[in-house]
Amino acid sequence: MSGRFQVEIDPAYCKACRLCIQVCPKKVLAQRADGKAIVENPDDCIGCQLCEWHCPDFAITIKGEKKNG
Amino acid sequence: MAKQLVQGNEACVEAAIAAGVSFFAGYPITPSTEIAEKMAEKLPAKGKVFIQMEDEIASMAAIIGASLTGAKSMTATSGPGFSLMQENIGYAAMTEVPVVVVNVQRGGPSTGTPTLPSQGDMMQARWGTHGDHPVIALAPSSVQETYDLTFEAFNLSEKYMVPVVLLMDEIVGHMREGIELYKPEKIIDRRKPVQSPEEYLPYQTDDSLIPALAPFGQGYRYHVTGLIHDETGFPSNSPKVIEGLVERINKKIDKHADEIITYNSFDVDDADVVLLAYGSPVRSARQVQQAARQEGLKVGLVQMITVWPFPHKVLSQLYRQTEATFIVPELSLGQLADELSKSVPREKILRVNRNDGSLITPAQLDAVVREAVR
Amino acid sequence: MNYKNYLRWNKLPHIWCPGCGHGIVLGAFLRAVAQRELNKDDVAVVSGIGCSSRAAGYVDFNTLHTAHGRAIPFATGIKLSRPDMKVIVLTGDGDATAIGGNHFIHAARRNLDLTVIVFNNNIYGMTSGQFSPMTPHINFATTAPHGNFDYPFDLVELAKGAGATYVARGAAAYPRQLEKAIGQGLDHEGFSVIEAMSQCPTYYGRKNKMGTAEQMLKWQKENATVSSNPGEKIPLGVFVQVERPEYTKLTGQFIDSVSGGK
Amino acid sequence: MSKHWEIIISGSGGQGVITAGIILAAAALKDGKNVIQTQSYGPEARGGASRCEVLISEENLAYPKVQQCNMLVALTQEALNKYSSLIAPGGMLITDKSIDTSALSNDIIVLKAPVYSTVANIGNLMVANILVLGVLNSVIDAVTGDSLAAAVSSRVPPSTIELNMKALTEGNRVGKELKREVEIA
Repeated sequence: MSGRFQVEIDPAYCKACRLCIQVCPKKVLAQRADGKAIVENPDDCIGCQLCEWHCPDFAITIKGEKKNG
Repeated sequence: MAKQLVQGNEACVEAAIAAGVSFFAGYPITPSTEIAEKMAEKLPAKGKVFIQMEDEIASMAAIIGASLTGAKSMTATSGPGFSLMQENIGYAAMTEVPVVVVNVQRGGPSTGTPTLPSQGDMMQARWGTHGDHPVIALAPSSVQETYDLTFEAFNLSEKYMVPVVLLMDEIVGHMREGIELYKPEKIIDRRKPVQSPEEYLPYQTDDSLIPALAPFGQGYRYHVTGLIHDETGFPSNSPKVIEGLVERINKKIDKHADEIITYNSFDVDDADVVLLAYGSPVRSARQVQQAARQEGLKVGLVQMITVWPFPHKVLSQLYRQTEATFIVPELSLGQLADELSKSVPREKILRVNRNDGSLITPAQLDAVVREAVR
Repeated sequence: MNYKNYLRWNKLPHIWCPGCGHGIVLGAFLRAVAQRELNKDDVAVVSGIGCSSRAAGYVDFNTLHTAHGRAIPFATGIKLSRPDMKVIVLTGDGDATAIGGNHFIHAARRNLDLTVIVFNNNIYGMTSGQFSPMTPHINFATTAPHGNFDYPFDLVELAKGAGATYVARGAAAYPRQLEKAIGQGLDHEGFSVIEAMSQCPTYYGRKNKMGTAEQMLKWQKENATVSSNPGEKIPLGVFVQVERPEYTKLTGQFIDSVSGGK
Repeated sequence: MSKHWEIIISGSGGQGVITAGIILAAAALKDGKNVIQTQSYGPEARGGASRCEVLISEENLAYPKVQQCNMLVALTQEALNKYSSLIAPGGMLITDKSIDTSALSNDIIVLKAPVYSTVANIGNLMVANILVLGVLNSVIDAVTGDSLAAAVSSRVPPSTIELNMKALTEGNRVGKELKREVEIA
């Protein structure tokens, strides 16, 4: 991984609501064919965690140096 | 021990305190109010909690919450309040949380006759909340019995993890008699889990069918829900789990019914006529029965102390043995007599009902007894 | 501790619909808990009935899923028996303000130390979309097919009027602010109410042509504000934070004075 | 005298007839008797005719209510009118001198005591209940004087013990005089 942050999405919990895609300011995330979220541009992640906080299904984890605990 | 002049409702409070009640939540309602008043006076002095809630629904909820932390908890009410409590009586039955609910019966339906006695809540005590559920109900006929049975209510509740209803009535609640305020010999506390928190399943049971619920806040974290749940405590819609749980919570009482059921019988072995009563009508029945025996009439009396589970086995056996006519005095239109007809043929049951707010008088009952023995 | 360690992962995924705001609110709550490093054994979470109240099953504390509207009186029993425990109520707009309205105002009046998080999705979700006391005037619901002519409660004003000593409002669209509002509620000694605006795309959204979950969240973002000059927007923030003797403390003092500290 | 007493004490709400009944019952219990006390509840206790029942017996008591009232105490005309029909033939009535008893049947022993004039002399109408208790017990000897005095002093507010004991003493005196009159007659 070249970015400072790793975005992990667990497809077992993702319900394809697209909220994470909407809130990401850097367009890191995109939709798979089945609607679930995938990480498309991992290097662009700035670690803001908005996707994680907006994920109603606890499917997203941002790892790395975080702004908030 | 010197006897003291105590009111029925006060005797209930004294016994509850002696049994170790540490949490009372209630809402004032005639004719049970003295229980809340005395609790308010006495519990804080013992370092225990009294709270007057906003209604009876909340009172039931609060005592279940307190009981889940391990506290012996109770509430007291009368007809309309008992109706409101039904929701959470069902919750306690379903989640197997021990609580004692005192219902000092007054006349109904609805607000009925607040200051007058009745036994119209007998079926409600059994079937007031929805669904097939277990319950134990005890009924005192004197102030001393109120004291005795309040202990018993706590003991049974803790032992079987079930709500126990102390089914009093206005007469018993309000009259004063000389009683002994003794220290209870036997105090039963609920079972404690034997497993470690890691292995603990709150609703796993052994042959007794009774779960050991750990008090909240002692390292055993689990989930409690009024939904059908499996051994882990979490909801399930599996037909097997549904059937298993509903059967178990009922069977845990049925299986132990012989241990739970208590009654007093007087002169029944050779009886041509058996009086069957619980609560204050026992007083009339006893007077009539004793007088009849003195005259040589073969009249006996069965006083039910446990109203639920109903002593069908005892009564059907007694009927087979004696083929007696059963006379059922009760302060309702026939809730007790109807239940009896499951174990004694309907045509062998004579009903003596009174629902005018007065106790059945010995004279009223005596006339029926004489007619029956003739 | 990582906030996700407070979840009962074997119970997930949860029953909430895709895009439901309740998971966002639950996450904010757990992050607030994690920041305070609350010990799981010392916390009781009590819920009533409804979509929101299923939250109790997903969190690894002493959890109690009760009857409709009754979470607060159950919690009252726990808190009074174990004043040392942190007792948190997770409830919904219908659960807390309709069937449980009486309990809500009385617990506020007593200033009992409970943290009550009201997941407000403006509708009864579990039973598929009937109006609640917090459904806005002339909104639609299955039991208001011609528009709801009831006027709604403003939960903040209700809690304030009833005597709650901490009252805040947050929204799923502002998870960081929501987390702070809940956190301050957890820190507050007394009856704390946090209204958490939550989107229900399945029922409320569909009935009121609010669009997808994304669009509903966007609506929230645009129509609710943390600004102190909210104008026509729904204000978010802390509205009440006052000190008043807390109920279990008062009970304890009262018991000590009556019993002589026995 | 009969060893089985079925007593009704009646008056208007607030006169303390229930307290009087409880005190009598407590005294009887102290004497080792069987006793049951019941009362009318509700609106009656807040005005209008109020009543308290006390059963005292050497025998076990089953039925807890009065069946054959052999002693009615009526402190007001209204209470007398309401409850006089409960007095069994041969039973007794104790009431105040001012009360009209002309409608009662001949088989009732009517004892009219100067209840209110005596309490007026004591200086407090509130103790009519205790005074009449003294009257009642001096007439029927249902309980021992010591037990009755002990029950009074333990069940009235501490600040009123002296006043109430005085009322009891006066009641005993009035009762003894009444009893003498009845026996002479």
